[in-house]
Amino acid sequence: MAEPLLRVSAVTKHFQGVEALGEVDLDVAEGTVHGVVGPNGAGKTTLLNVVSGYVPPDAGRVELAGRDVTRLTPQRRVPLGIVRTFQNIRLFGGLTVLENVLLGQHGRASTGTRSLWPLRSGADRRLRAEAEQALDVFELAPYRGRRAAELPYGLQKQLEMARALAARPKVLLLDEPAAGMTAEGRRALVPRIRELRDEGLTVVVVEHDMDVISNICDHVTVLNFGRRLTGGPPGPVLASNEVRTAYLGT
Amino acid sequence: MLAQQLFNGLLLGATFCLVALGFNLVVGAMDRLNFALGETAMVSAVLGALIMTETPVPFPVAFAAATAIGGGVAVAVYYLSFRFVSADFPTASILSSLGCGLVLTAVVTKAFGSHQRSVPDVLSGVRLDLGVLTVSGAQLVILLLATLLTAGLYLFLERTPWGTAIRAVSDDATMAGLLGVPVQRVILLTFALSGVLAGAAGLLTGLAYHSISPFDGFTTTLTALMIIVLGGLGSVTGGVVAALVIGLIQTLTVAYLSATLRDLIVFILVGIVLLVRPQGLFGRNAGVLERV
Amino acid sequence: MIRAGTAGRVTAGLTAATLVLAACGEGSGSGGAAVYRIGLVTSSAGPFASNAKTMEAGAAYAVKLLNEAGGIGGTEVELVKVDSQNNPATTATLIPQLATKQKVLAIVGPVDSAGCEVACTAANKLKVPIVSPGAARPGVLENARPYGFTIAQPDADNSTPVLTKIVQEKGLKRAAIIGDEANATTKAQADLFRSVFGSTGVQVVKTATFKSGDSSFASQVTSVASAKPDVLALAAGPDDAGRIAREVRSQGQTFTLLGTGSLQSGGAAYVAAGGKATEGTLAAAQYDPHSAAPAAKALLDKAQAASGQAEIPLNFAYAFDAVHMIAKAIEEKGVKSDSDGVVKGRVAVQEALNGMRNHQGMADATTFKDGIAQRPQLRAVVQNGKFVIDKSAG
Amino acid sequence: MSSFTEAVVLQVGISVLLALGYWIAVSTGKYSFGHTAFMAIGAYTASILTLNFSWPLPLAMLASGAAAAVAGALIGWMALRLSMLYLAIITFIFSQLVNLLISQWEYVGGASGMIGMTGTTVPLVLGCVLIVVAYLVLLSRSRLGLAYKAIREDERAATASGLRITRIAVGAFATSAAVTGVAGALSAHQLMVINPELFGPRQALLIILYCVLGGVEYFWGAALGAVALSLLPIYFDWLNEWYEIVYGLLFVALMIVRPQGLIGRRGGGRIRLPRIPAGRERESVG
Repeated sequence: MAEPLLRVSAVTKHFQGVEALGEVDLDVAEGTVHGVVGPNGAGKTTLLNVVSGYVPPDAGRVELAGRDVTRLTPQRRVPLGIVRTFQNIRLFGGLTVLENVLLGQHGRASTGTRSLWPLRSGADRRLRAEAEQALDVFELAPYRGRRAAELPYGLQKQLEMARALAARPKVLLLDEPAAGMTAEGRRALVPRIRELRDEGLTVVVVEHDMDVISNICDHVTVLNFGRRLTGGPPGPVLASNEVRTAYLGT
Repeated sequence: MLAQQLFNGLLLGATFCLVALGFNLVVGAMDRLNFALGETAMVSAVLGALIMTETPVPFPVAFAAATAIGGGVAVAVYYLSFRFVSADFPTASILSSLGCGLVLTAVVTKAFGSHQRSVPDVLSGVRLDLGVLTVSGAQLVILLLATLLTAGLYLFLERTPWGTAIRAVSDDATMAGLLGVPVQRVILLTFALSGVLAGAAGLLTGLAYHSISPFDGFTTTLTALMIIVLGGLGSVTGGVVAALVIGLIQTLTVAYLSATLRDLIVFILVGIVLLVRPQGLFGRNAGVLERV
Repeated sequence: MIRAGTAGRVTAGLTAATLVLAACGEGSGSGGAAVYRIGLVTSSAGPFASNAKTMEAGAAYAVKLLNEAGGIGGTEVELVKVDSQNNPATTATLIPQLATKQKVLAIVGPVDSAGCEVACTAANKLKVPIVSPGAARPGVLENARPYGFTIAQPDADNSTPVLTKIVQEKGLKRAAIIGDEANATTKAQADLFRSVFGSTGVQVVKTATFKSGDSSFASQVTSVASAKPDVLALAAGPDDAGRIAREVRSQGQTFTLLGTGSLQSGGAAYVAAGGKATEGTLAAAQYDPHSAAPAAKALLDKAQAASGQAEIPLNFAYAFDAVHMIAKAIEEKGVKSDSDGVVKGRVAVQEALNGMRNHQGMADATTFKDGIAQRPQLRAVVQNGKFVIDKSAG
Repeated sequence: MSSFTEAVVLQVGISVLLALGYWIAVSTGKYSFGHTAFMAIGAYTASILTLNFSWPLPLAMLASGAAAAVAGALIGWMALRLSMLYLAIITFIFSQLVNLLISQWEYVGGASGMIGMTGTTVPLVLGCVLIVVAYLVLLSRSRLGLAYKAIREDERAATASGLRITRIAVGAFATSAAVTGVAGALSAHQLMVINPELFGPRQALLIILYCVLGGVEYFWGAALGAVALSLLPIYFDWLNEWYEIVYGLLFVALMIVRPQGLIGRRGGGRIRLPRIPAGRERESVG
């Protein structure tokens, strides 16, 4: 395997004395979909928080394409290419669907005095067209002027992903993308993520739905009690005894 | 002299303590601030003093009346500024209660004029000479009543079903509601209690200061705010300790430095606490546990 | 969504609406009527609301008397009242309103120094004579001359000789001063006391500070008491001074309390706040509510009968005199009551006020010197719940 | 134009400037209770420059805007990560500090303040209002304005979108302080008198009321609030001692009927401001 795009090495994190992560390693190769699974409280979300910068680790490193990003704040990681979604959706509820996507592009848009130029002017025309296109892709076009909070849950999830993708990430971190979705929504999710991977995007996904995991992942890492239990291709790993024991409890 | 000054500070702290506790109760129950509480205290004190000067009733009756007035005003403020004001806009009830405060001040000014009202002394013949300090009758009354009320509140919250209900609502109103706690009535009770405390504080402060001004309300609210921020929002113990600390600091600043610096020192202290330890001296580790 | 255009339109609309409203106000004043208009700036909010009310009553009573006597040369006087709500920005707008919309010849008020500073400066700029019946902060007319006047004389000039005399007569040796350093008026009072004590060789053993309006005085009085003075000088507003007196006596202290003329001016409030504890307080004074001077006595007696008050407050008498001095100026110069002559009339009133000598009014004799009234120098003591002028010591 | 019309326009214009300046900070969801500090800094800076150094007023206004902006950036950088209540308290404390320093500084007259500043004219005030309105029109249609709204809506979602919220919010706060400072300079040169008392909690509250009465969603809501509240005492002074009572009740009634202010939409979106007891945001911003 070539040099991984995202490398997490020996990350440890304690919350008030309780170990949430213990020396966890994670290597994600470019252009793959990497699943992180494990029972509740295994540290999956904390790992995602460490990678995206919301939680500073007590020890360990996070590297993106060889660059150490461990000490960067979340907003500095976005322009570098680490973008995430949240388990409980975080949209700009009072803003319109289109505005949400435009905000996703923020890191790529011009800053300084240029940021005062009207959104419809030439400088932003390209980005704006791109945002409109993203709305088409995610079937959000009919709602573009509606406030995000008014959308049904499934569409809000779509919108959050559209906003994340608007930042043109190198690594997309998805926190339980299928949670709360209808069966139909879940089915639509699988080809979409595959498509993104085929376009060259690297995806790290935390998910409970094993169907989704086994359908989209090239590689899975299993966490239990904050430790890395095992890892490898989804089929054999998920079938292993270790993992079954961890999930079913002992 | 130091002993006397320390006692002065303790006394000041004891009166602060009552308003701060009232303020804290509402913060706990609703996560909202009642900015009319200082004016509630002022109105109770003005009417209490009026009862003391105009009628022959003994002080305990006037005191009881002041607490009842405080409770009533607080309940009225609840209906005007909280019950029917949307919680979606955090500024709404703040402004609304500030508006109530303005109305209370204006009504008192209109009815009784803008001058300070004198509060008659109680037990004016009594003077305890303890060597290093002397204690007047009024000071004894203030200390006694403030201690009684604080202890009473503590017991009420800890030992009675209604107290438990208040604590449950302040912990998690939604959950408490699901468990069958009549949340609206508990909140109403909380407001009434906060008003009673404010009313008591108003009249006791009046006794300590010898008079009450219709413009005292905002200062009272401000001091209470500083106290609960210092002690930690929602923390009863923190509130009591912070009230005493601020009372002592204010008194000692005035005695040994300058009154001009009095508020400033308190402000700087609170500012530093906010920037360094935003949960207050006794607050729980608020905010740290929120998972992303 | 991003709303283009709306914002601009609304802003333009707002600007237009403001201008229209402002313009509407302009023409509506009935400037042509044959009356003499005198403006009155009062404030129904803030700590001076009560003083303002007293002033209002005094001015209204003066106008009533004038009109009952047939007005000024047969023309009635009308008092045009505006309320500043104790807000300086509002005051700054109300003065031009009185000047342009109401076309007043002169203005009475505001009663407090802070309000007068803004109002008098604004009126002076518009060349409208303005007489404050109460502003006594030093330098209050600094930018308000020649059109600004105040009937209250600042303590520094009025009280110093009297206080010096009191200190010498009483043989005081050790003094303490209590004052608010962050308030211009009380700071000036404290400075006055310091200079009086300095010139008489009294040792200042303690200086205590407080903040106006909001504190317990226990701590300050404890500090003062520990320095064992034989006099405590009160550089405080009357309300605060009353509370200090209460605290002093409730701590069992017996030293003399001493105040400036301002304390006597607010005597009613001082005694109301301090009660029995104020008995025996000595102060300088510039106004005698029971004056023996024939002109003053006649007016005071009549006002007492009319208002039912046993004692006419200072602001009432000063406002009364302010109105009468303006009326006298109008009469002296033969000012016309039509609106065209108003600009000339104001100049004439200003000149007459500046030249007025020994106006005998409700508050004895008043002469303006650089806009500031020169008032009698009296001495007062609290007896039986009120300040009494000590006539023996003139 | 008569001097009364002029005075009304000046007062309304300055109030509108104050409201617009405050709105810039509010548009990022940051409520300050100490904007009078910036007003005071602006007023005193300009007054010192015009009185003691004979600068022309427009130049002095630029300087006062700059001084206020520096102060705004400083306090913003320290305090903007705090939750709503704490931010309000810290800014209030800051304004009290400024007030105290001014009242102890003899060079600017201490408690008696400064006197004799003139030069505020209608064109100057209207010019300033126009410049600020133009800026705000531009802002509300631009990506920066969108970023402000995003921060107001949800700071965490904003960081997830790569918005450098500290930098943006501090920038907004400094801009807001600058406008407020200029308004302070204009106000000083209109009133001709300044003293520390003018910049107390009462004025701070008034600025907030302008914004919240009009509604914080659009800047012209704030402007409308300022116009209404500054005309109210001029045209309703006949209410006399009923004025403050009516004024207070007006707010009580308005907050029940239209908690979002006169202009603005009700409910719908989760207008998420931090819960009061929330501590400091956990992520290290900036």
